[in-house]
Amino acid sequence: MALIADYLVQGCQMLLILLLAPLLTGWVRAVKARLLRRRGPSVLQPYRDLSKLLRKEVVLADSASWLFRVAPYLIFAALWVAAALVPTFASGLLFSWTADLIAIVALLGTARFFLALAGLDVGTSFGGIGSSREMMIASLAEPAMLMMVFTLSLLAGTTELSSVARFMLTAEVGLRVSLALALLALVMVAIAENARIPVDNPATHLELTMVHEAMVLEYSGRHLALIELSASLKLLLYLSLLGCIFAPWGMATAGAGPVAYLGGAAIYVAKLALGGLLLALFETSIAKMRVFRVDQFLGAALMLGLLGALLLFVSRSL
Amino acid sequence: MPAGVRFATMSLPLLLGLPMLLLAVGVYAIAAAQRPEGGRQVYGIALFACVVLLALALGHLLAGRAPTTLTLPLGLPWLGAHFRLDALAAFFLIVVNLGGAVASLFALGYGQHERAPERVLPFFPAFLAGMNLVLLADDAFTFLFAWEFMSLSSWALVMAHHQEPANARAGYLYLVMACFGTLALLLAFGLLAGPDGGYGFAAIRAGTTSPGFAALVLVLTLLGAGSKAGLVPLHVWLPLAHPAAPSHVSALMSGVMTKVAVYGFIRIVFDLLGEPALWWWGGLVLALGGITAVLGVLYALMQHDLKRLLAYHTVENIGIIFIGLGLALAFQANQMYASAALALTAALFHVLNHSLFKSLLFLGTGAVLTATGERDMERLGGLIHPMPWTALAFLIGSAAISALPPLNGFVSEWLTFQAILISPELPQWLLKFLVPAVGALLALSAALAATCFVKAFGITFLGRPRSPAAAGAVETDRYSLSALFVLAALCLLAGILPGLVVDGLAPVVSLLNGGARLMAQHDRPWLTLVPVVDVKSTYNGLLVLLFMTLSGFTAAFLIHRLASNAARRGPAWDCGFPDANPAFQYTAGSFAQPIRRVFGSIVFQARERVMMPPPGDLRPARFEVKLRDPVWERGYAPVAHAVVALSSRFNYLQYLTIRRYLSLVFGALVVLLLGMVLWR
Amino acid sequence: MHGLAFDIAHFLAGGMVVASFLLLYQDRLSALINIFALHSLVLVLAVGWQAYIQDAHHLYVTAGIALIFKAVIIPTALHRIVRQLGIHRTLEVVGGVGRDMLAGTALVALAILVMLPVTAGADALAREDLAFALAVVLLGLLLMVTRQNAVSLVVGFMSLENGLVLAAAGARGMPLAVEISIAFSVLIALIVIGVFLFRIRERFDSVDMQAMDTFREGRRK
Amino acid sequence: MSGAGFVAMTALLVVPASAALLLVLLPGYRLGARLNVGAALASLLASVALFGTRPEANLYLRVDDFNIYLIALNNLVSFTTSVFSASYIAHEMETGRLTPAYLRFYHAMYQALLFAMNLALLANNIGLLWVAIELATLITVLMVGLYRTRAALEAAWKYFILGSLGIALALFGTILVYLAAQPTMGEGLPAMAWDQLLARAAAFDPALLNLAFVFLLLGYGTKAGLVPLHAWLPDAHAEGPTPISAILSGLLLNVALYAVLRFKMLMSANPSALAPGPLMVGLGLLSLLFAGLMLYRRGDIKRLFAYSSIEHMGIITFAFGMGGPLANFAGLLHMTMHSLTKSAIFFAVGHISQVKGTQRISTIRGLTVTHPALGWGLVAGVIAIAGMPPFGVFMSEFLVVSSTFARQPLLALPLVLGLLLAFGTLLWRLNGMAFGKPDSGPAAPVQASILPMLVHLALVFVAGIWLPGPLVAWFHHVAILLG
Repeated sequence: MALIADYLVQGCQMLLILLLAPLLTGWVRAVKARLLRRRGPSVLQPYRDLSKLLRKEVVLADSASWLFRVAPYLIFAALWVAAALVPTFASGLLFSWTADLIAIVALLGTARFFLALAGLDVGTSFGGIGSSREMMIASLAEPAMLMMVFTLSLLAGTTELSSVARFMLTAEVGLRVSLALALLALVMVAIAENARIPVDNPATHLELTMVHEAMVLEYSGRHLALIELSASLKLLLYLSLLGCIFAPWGMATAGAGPVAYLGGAAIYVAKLALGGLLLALFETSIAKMRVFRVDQFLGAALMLGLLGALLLFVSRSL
Repeated sequence: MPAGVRFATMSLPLLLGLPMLLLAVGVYAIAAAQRPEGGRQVYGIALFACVVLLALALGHLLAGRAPTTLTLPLGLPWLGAHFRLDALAAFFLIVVNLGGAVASLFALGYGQHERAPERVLPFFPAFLAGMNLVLLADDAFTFLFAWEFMSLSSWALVMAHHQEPANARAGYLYLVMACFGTLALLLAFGLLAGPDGGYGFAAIRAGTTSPGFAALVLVLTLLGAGSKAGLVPLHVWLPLAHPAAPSHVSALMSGVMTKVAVYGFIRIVFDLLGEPALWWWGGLVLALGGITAVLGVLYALMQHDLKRLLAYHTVENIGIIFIGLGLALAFQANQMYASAALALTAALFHVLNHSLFKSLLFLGTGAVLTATGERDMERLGGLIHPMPWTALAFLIGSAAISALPPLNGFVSEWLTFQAILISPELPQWLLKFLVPAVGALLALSAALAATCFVKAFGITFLGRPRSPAAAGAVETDRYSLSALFVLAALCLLAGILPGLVVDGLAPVVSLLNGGARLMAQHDRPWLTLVPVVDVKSTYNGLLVLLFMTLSGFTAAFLIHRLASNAARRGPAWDCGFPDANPAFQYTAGSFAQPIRRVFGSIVFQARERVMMPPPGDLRPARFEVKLRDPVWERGYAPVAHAVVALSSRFNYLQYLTIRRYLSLVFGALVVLLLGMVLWR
Repeated sequence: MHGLAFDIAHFLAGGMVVASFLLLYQDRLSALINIFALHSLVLVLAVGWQAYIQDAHHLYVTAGIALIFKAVIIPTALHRIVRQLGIHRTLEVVGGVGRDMLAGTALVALAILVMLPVTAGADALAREDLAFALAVVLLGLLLMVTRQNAVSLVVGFMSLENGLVLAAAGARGMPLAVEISIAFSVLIALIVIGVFLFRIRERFDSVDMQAMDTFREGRRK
Repeated sequence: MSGAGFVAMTALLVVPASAALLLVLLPGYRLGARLNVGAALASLLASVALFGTRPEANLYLRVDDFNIYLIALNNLVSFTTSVFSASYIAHEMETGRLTPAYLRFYHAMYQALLFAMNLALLANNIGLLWVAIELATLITVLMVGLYRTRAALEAAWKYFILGSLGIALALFGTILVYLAAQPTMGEGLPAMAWDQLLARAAAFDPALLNLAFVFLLLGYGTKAGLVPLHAWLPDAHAEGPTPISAILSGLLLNVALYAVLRFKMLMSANPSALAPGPLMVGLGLLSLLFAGLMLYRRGDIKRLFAYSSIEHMGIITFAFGMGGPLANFAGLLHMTMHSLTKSAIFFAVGHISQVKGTQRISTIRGLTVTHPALGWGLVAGVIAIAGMPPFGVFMSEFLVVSSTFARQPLLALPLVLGLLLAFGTLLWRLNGMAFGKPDSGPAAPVQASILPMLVHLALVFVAGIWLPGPLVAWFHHVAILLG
């Protein structure tokens, strides 16, 4: 009985993030529009887009291979699983031990790998631009992320997120420089990974500046829908990651019962809203940078992460 | 259990008999090479021998038998040739013969296209035999004998297509570096054996070496085994020699022979040398590993020859393995055996993984080579259409080597990361700084590897064909395909059932680690991988795979059922200007360009020059990239120049007149007489 | 008696050293050859004297061979060669006589330094003889390396060999002395024949590298 | 019992000598070649017979653990070489480089050389030893000059002068040994019979022995081609007929080293004499490094391998200089292996230079394609001589290097450096000759007899894996004597 309940909760979380993801995207867009003094589309616009895309037929390039058709499902699956493994409203769910933070980072890598391949598949120049730039960015963002993971696991003694979250609630954390550095690194990585300004502009229409969009130029219909959904899942993943690591308050523990779960869910949604707001503010307040400034941006992130880890390695012995 | 005992006593002679069989086949091949069915016979027998060896070694390892030894009246007369089968040897026997079996299977098809079979068939079994004998040897002479024999036979295979000057040069460099490595190992054994020549490994284990000598042995072993494994800066021969050989041999050299080198390092440093006396050993190996990993993958990214790219990638993976070994040394030096067990497991696991996916990738390249006759990615492309199965296998291999879950590459790197994460307990300050830095290097190399294989797979198999050869490709034969998919399946299996592999490695680890090993994994719920209990980090490839397939298929099912499943073919959109010409695609060079800008400009002093002719000038614009190899320019070229200069400097001594020669003798006499006078 | 015997042996051995110095001093071929004849003559006397005082009769044979062969045949043959090669005028000395003299003295000193302490065990006679013999050998070598001409090279070698025979004779009761001297005579005969054959190149420093390159391997390659 | 041994021992001398006389008289080079082979075979059988029954030593000749296998090796190699030379000479006749008269002379000299070398090995008398080696020198000088080309004559002349100088120095050393021995041994033959010398060497005047050894080392070292006394060796090898090059490298150098070692035994038997080790180590290293450097610039294939011989003489001298059971064993093994391998290489080289019509390395390419047997034979030979398994040289180099490093690390480093240098330079040359695109040069039809080469390589191969017990026993015994 309890087991079934656990399965249920786990399923709920997977569904929840799937449902929340487009909303988050819409929320961010809406806030940005407001900040730009535009009315902008409704918060629910992404849902409409998705359903429209899903119903349209797919136009495949002649040179597209089976990989091009399989990739969206793979990407979606990898991202959904990754996102579902991040504690959202409750920690220590049934399958939370399936993969730790490193594995989640690697799952993101899997998604990216296939997305980049898909960009190369049709054999167009813009796809190539997108893929190569995406991989360049990733080759710096992923190490930075892992450095942040190091910092956390050195503090919490584990790389498993639920335990990390529980640990961050305890008093022994205190206020640490390393944490601040890690937070900064994670934010920068999140910006880069989600193709947000200043690294990339999700709303651009100028191909030469595109990174993420250039890769998916050839996609249409349901494939595009899946890609879009995966993108918003990724954004959600990073925001909930920030939430569960650096603001784990109000997170229900496993088996705390439906009421606690609901409370946790409400707090989680609030966190997401806040995160989206901050993101929109940040994006509107700065300008996009040249592609070849990105490596400096992310190099800084990497160095911050490394610095945090080093500080901990050293302070551990004191 | 008498049956097991009987097996144990007879297994070693059998194990030894099979390499002998392989040697005999090699001799037979000299005659059979000309006949058309000769190839199939040779490769068939090689396949058989490897499979039997594999089975025997598996039996020995899984049954956890005690080491068995055997002495033949060969080799050094007063010593004899000692052979020994213990867990370590058994594990590496599995790695070697797995690769050997698959390569032979592949060659059953691939070998038919060989231009010069008489230069391949005799040496291929000999190469396999040499590697097996290295693993079984139990005294210094036999070990080095087999080691050098292995180098020699592989050299012959590298020289198989000697008519291309590049290959001949590669072979030359390879053999010289091999000789260098052997001499280094020879010196190491000289120290271990002592002045009165106790060359038996048993005697060496029993004896003790002074700390200074032990450190010297470590350095020499790093030189000897490292040069064979491809540690930076001793790697220069590797990316030249491995691609020069026929592809199934490249697979063996890259996927398996480098592992034999790792075996040599482990055998000497962990087993023969016993307790590491000094913590900085670990630091040294660790730093070398980190540098090797990053430099290797950066080199690889700069290549557009597919086989050379793979060879450079071998360098990277060797670096990862040595990171694990270095951590293990550091832990052992501080008596942290539980942590050392984790690091060792990670390293050995990666040994197995790399042998799997690197062989897979090289064999896939071989299939591409037979289909198109091209190794240069700039002239390939779109191969996924004519050869989808090869593409699928190659894709799995690429994903595995890029450490993507749920495949096996990720598991070993995950274990390595876990080993790094429990290392702040190390007391030495240098290590405290070194370990996280190496961790960053490891993360960097992992990310770059993904980039590298997006490039390798994407440019070779995706897009549109860049040359008629690529356009006219056809799917490869069924032997090759079966070989490819055996490896692909193993990559997946090792990825989703890592716990079983870890349990299989446990005897090896406890052998090298003073009895300490990781806890048993096979009884975990859902076969979850739990390296260390108090660190609650866990990973379960099986479930990850399960969830991904589940979610992917549900999504596909729902969408196709509820939403549209219509699809239409049309020209590529490409923002409104579809380019007819395949030359407009991104090439390997252009794909790597951002990386080249970011990293290459530091490491290789990469310089890009665009020569745009003035208006009215009809010459095409040109784009040039200049890369300089720091290791070669700083390390090797000076030595070569010095030798040439010296030999030219002394060459005049060949042309003196008799009187001068007489005065040489006279001088020698007078000097010696004076010496006599003064000596008294 | 013994004192006298010793003195004479000493005198003769010393005489050979002096003769070697004369050889070093000479810079004209024909004179060089004559001096060599003298050198051999002194050797004959010395060996003969040794034969007498050791009453070792086989040494008389050695002395006889030396007399006939080295004091008579070889010099005449060399004279003919010199005349045939038309190089009987002069031979230049590499460096100069003075330097050779100095070097020679140094070598003699070296020989004595090496020898005297060594043979403390053996009787004085052997010691003196040996020291002088070594000196003669070294001087012969010096002659070989300081002269550029084939003939003088042969002369140098033969004087060296005289020193060896002296040593052999001085070694009390050394067997095979005869055989050895015969063997050496053969050697020398061959060398002389060699000089005959080698009129193609009378001077060893005149090895023109141009020609060398044609049949030896090329230098620059 | 020992009567048979005595017969065999005398046969070793009588057969070649009489064969030499016969060959002088015998016209017709084919018959001569056959008789040459036959005589060599006969003396080979005689040398093998020695294994069965050993004669007891007399004042002039003796057979002991040291020379018994060297004698067998000597006659074996001269037999195989005579087989090789039969086919080689035939081709020289066709190309007209040699005339029947010269061939008659050549065959006679061949047997005479065999006689001289057997005598040197069998000699129990240091004077006799000296005479034999001088004889061998003279004969080889004549054979080196056989072609009568200007180069050949010059090489012969150079060899002659330097060789006779070495001979002279060796004689002086011999006299000194006699003088050292005379006070204890009394006058006369026993004072030169070397087994009796060895028995009582402890009582000799050490200082005199030291001086003697200096002269002997320089004298016989010249014959062994040690740097800086090596100058004659490359040219003599390059310009003479290839069978003679094989004999020179394979046997004569060994004989010279054998002489040096005999005297080294005396030294080590005398406690207060200075250890000859440092001298030999120094000369050995010098030869090794120098030859390694010179190998690189060689353009003539025979001269190349001549320098490689110098290198190996260096290694062997180094090994004996180091001393100790391991190093001495290695040195003895290396002597054997080197003579077998190097002569095999020269067999290959002889035929190669015949089929290619040149000795210039730069014009020899892609042998393994055009002449697989010769090409691979050369490859195997070079691999073997470079000290790689599965050949016997590997074992000796293994022992030398490892035992040296454990005792004198600083000495092992230059040794390893030299080995690597020589290996790299030699292989560089091999790469060009055996591999690469073959040029369409003149490929003269040659009925090459590959058999001798194969026999040698097979022997070296077997030795690399397994050494027969008696040989090992002899090596051990001699190694102990060598101290």
